[in-house]
Amino acid sequence: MRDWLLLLLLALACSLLPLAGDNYVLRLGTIVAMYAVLAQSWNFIGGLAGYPSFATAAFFGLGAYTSAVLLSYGAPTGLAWTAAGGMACLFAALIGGAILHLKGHYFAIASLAVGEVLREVVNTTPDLTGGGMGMNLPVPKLSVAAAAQTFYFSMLALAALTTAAAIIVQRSRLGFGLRCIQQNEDAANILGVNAYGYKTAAFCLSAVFAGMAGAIYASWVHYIEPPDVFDILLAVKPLVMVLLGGIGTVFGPIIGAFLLIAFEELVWRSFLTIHAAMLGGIIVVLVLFMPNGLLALVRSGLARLRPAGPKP
Amino acid sequence: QDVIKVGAPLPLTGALSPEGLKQQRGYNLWAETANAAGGIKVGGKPYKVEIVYVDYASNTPRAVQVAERLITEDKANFLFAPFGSGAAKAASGVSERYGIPTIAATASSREVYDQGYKFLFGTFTPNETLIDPLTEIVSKGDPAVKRVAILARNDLLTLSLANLMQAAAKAKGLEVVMMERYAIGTMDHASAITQMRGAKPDWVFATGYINDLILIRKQMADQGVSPKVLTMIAGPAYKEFTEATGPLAENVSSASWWHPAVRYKGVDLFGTTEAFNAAFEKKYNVVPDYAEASAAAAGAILQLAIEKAGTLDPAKVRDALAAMDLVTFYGPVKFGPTGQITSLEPPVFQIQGGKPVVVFPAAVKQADFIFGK
Amino acid sequence: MIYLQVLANGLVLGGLYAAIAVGFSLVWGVLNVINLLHGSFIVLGSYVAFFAYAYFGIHPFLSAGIAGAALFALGYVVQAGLVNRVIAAPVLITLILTFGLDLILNNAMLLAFSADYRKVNLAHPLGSLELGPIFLPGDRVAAMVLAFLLTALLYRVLRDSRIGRAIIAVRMDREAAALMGVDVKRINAITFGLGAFMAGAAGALLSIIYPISPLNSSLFLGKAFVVCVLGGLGSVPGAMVGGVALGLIESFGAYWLGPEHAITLSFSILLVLLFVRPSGILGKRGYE
Amino acid sequence: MDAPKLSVTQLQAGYGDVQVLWDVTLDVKPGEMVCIVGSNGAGKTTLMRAISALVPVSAGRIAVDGADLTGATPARMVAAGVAHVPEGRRLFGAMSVRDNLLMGAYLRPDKAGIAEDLEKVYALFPRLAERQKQDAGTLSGGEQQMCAVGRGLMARPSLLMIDELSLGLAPRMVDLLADGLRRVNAEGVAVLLVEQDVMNALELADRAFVLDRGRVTLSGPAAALADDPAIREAYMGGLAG
Amino acid sequence: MTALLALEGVSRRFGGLAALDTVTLSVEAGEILGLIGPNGAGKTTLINVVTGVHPATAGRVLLQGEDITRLKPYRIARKGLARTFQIVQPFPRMSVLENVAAGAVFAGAAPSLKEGLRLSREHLAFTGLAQIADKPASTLTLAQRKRLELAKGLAMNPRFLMLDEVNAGLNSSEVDEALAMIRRIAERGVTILVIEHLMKVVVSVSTRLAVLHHGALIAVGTPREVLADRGVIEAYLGEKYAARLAGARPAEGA
Ligand SMILES: Nc1ncnc2c1ncn2[C@@H]1O[C@H](COP(=O)(O)OP(=O)(O)OP(=O)(O)O)[C@@H](O)[C@H]1O
Ligand SMILES: Nc1ncnc2c1ncn2[C@@H]1O[C@H](COP(=O)(O)OP(=O)(O)OP(=O)(O)O)[C@@H](O)[C@H]1O
Ligand SMILES: [Mg+2]
Ligand SMILES: [Mg+2]
Repeated sequence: MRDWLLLLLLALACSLLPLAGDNYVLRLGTIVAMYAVLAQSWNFIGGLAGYPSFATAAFFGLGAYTSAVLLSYGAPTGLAWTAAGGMACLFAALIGGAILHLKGHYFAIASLAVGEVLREVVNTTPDLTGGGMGMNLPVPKLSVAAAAQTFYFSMLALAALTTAAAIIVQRSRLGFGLRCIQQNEDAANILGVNAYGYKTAAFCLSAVFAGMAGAIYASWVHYIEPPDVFDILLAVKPLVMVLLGGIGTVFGPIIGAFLLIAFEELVWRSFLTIHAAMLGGIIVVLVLFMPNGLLALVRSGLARLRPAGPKP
Repeated sequence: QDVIKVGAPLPLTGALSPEGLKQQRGYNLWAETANAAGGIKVGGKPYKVEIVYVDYASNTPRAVQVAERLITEDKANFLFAPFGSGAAKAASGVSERYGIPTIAATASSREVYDQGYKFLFGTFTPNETLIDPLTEIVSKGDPAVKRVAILARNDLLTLSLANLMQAAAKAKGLEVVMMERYAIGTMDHASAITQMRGAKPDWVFATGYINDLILIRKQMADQGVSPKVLTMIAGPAYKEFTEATGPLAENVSSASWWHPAVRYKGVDLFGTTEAFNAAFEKKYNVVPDYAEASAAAAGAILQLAIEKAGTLDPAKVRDALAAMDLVTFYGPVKFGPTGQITSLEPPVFQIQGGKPVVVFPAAVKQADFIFGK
Repeated sequence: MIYLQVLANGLVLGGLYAAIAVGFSLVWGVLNVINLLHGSFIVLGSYVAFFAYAYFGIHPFLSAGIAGAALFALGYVVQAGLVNRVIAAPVLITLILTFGLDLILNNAMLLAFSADYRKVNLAHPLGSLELGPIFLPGDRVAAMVLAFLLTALLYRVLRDSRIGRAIIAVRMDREAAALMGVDVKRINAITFGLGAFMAGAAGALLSIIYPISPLNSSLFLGKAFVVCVLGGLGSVPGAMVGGVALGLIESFGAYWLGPEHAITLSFSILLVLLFVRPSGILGKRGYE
Repeated sequence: MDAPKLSVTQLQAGYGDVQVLWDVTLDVKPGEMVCIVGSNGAGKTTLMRAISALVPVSAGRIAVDGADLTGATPARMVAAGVAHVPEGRRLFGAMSVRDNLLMGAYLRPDKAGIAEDLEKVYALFPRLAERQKQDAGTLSGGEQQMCAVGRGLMARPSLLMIDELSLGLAPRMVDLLADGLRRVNAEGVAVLLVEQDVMNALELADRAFVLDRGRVTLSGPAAALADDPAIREAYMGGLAG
Repeated sequence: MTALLALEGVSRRFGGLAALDTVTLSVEAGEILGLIGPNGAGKTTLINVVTGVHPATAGRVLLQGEDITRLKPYRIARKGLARTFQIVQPFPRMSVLENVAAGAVFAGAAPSLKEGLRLSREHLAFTGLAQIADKPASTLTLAQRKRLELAKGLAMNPRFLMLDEVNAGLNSSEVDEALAMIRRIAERGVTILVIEHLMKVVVSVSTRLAVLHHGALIAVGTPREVLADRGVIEAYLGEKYAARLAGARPAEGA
């Protein structure tokens, strides 16, 4: 119950942003919401099931291109976005069958390779996707402010939806089973957990929202290129965010997304040519000096608000 | 004192950083020269130029984000588009919506300007203006050149050049014996070159970034592929190319939108091309290349438009740009209906004696085109 | 006949890939650290060779040793001072740590050397060797032979020396190794240092082949990844086999399917291999 | 009188906030075989790990041959002559039996001595000689235990600590190992032993300590403890099995 | 009547090694079958084969006549077959209670998470783990972890429970308590397979004994018969133990 309340409050607070900031702030807000979706998505497979997936970029890119292609054939936006999620989900189910039997690093590499292959596939099908030339999407006929708000609220709604899914999953049999798998898959199997089915479900969950985020993103920037939407950073950053905020928790990914984007923005503003190094420095300091610090801090704070998993 | 703010999203880090740094040099030279001359006069009042640089780390989505930030947060009056066609295309959507005049110094693909935008102007002519004179020179110069092999990087500009080359070659009755694309991030071209060797081309046309072209040149030598004509775009215009390939750079031909050997007498703050070259060499100790010149020209053109409009009002400056018809150190400047410059005649050049020399157009020609054996 | 040339291309390329990957594989397999710094280490090695040649005229074949030693020192310090502190944490933590360190190192190199592409232009290149219809690039082949020699040396060290046994023991069971009297932290640092040594030496050798720039680091890293998984983690012969396999795959793939598909092909083969034989061509089973 | 081989005084240790050992005092004299008896969770493993410096010590003192080694590293302890055969054997699974044994001699510089001791271990456990090329991970449980003990001996220790000598071993194997251990002890190596089969342990040892919830509650000659009705009640369940 | 569980000519190979070699064995409902044999004889492998962890390479496994040889482990678990792991397999960062609840929830014994937790408390009380219900499993001692394995198995509400050295590491008096517990489980109608090297356990609790050696069954029968078998003494017990056992024989079944 507390989770739901928190989510509601958070969503309400975020809906007030347009009153407080200009379009650029809204753009930042949209980016935070987008990364919150991606981090939350990654958390299903990476945090709960413990499978270090780098496929987020693949899902995101697939969603972006699916929606872009549909839109270019004149499909309505809502349909295109939904279809993007469906496509990513279907793809995850198929590819999951092939790579979810791998463990640890091997799974990580395989999931990374999936994104690379997809990117190259897009690159080499210029007739459908424009290949290396990229793809234009119709520009919505909206004023600057209206467009900014539309995409902000779309992304925010998706983030809320993803978080709602996370809450539901965390308290369900599925979430419990995933935690078991994460800690000891053999033992989980022997206790009757359909590990393969559960993992696939988690993988699909992590795909569907990431795919939709890609779709919204594509409409938002209305020009996409393979290197942008299959960018490996789209897979790495959500992971850093989840680690920052607290792995396996409901609100950790959101906190992490907010913190990392905020850090990036700050560093980026203040240091022109060394912002990459500064960001690296922040990451190093976080990992070295507060490996549990920030994580545990957030967690213990959350633990007080939220009973973890099936506790009496 | 009052300032005019020009926002410049640049790839100062990441894969495109060499390009970003070049552009920055051009912009800086313009801004310093303008400020040294007392700034830009707008309706009699002098304004200082301030360029707000933001690095977008060679990441297009970031470039778009930066464009919006420069407009809304930094209150830039005008914008220089980010590097290259892809990013310029993506970012121009933002400036269009805010109605901010934007000059793209390094975007040549037609697709960038075909979007029906009113506030975007570009200082590079369309890609075919590079290809057509080349095919003309080669096909006229040596009728024995019949077989063309094309090796292109699978990227917006480089691929577009290769496609144009393929079409132009066919139109001139040449036989395209090989047309291959290589992926971004290819670390080895040996097999493509083996294939090239098998195709026995008279003319090899390769596109890519400077590192690709250095590698391709080296590996062609490794396998003894030495066609009569070797054209590479866009590396040879840069000093790094000749430095890195040494004697192998000899006779490599190329084309670009500008070359320091061109001679124009402009009405802009630099005046003549020679004066610009001299100012650039004084500041940076090197001869400017086309990207650097184009960036400086973007500034000069913006300045002329502002002075003409006599106001900082974006719509008025935009109209001044659209109506512009004059000569700068960079060349004659007149923008077509899409906003892309139409008045330039890009030079063809060739590395001879370790230096790029212009072989076309006739007006600025320094030497004849040399064919290999 | 043309296939012989393609085969030769693949072997030469494979040798370089092996050199790029061997240190990475060692660190990954033994320390269970995915060292994202590896690409930047290679580039740093290239710069050492570049400046050694530019200012002192030292041939990269010689400066490979210098670059290796310099990088060994850097690697040792990085592991002893930083990575060791979180070595027991879950693998994602060390991954993120090296990610952050790489941002710093790469940014530092950009500032120090700029992103401009440079290359060592040898005053006396070895030229091309023509073996009948096959052209072999002399300097490349020589670099490859050197890389193989260095790798063989590393292999002997790991197999037959006391330190080598300790490195392997630490890989299998840190705590048990400590009970044998092994100073685990020092061995970790040495292992990381050896990985960096190989990176530095490979970078020096690459300096005569590839344009040098900090921007190349992610390319090298990507190749190292693929090679490791192809060949099997943590095994020196595995990295060799994986490197050669990748070289051949790319070479024949580029020839048959066109160069734009070479990379797709290598990733597809990687996926298939992961599916049928997750431990790689030479890897030991049951090792994660 | 000689300094004791090992002396542990008022030792406190644990994991994080959980303290496991409370004021443990214990000693092993040169050439002596001592066993520690206690129900599960008493802290026997923790004690051995603390002596080997695998678990940090929060208070107290550990000395070997009179020299204070509190807070040393595991390597220091090995160098001081203390070898530890850990719970669960912890062999290097993908290494050969021979390499495992050589790892035991990691800190020793004397090549000749190592070769000699290798032969000694093979003589003690002929089965290991037969299997010296085999990967240790593929040995049966009993052979693994022999290998673990052999590895401990390869350090040429003056004190050998063995945690759970017989865990998971077939009865016949236990006999073989016990015989081996007696011979080693007879050559002057002090032994500190943890063993759940209390009767077996007291049969082997000269002296015994009883550990209960992290504290030493009883100590004395093994034979005397074996006859102590309280001990029989608590640890042998009336009947030996 | 068909046996509860029947192995028909079951073999399991690992590369060149036959860890199980054409084993034919049946387990009747209600019995406690002891399984012994030297280290590496194939005892654990037998459990792995039955539970689908390492499916048989030849032969069939029947559960009340139904062929389960090729079923996935989780399906077999849901059919009421539970096991413990010799190398214990807890969920390390979950509490003891949650560990047990997982057994109840996923094997189908509890309809909901909540019900699973309630049931688990009972099992913890039964196995004597109630005081440490909220400790993370990673902090337990080896013996406690083995007990936890048992509790997880029980929570699955099995028909057939396979115990792989759950009593190793217990001293003699602790073993006595454990024996009582096993008997009580059997009284609830659960059929049990015990693997143990502690003769005290095997002798006192088994209604029947089977001996594996090099993957093959070398003896099956009452404990008395089997332990007197020369082959078993040579391969497994050793003379000293045989002697000890002979002395202790009267205690059998006490
Ligand atoms: N890693 C750990 N973290 C926290 N507590 C631990 C850890 N390991 C052991 N403990 C606790 O320390 C106490 C003593 O454990 P120890 O393993 O030393 O007992 P033991 O006497 O060896 O028992 P056994 O006979 O079962 O091996 C137990 O209460 C246990 O729960
Ligand atoms: N996954 C596996 N891969 C290869 N060999 C295996 C595997 N599992 C078991 N073995 C081998 O099969 C044989 C039987 O092993 P198993 O674990 O069944 O023995 P066990 O009778 O349970 O012995 P112990 O009493 O020591 O537990 C052993 O030689 C073992 O090395
Ligand atoms: Mg213990
Ligand atoms: Mg077993």
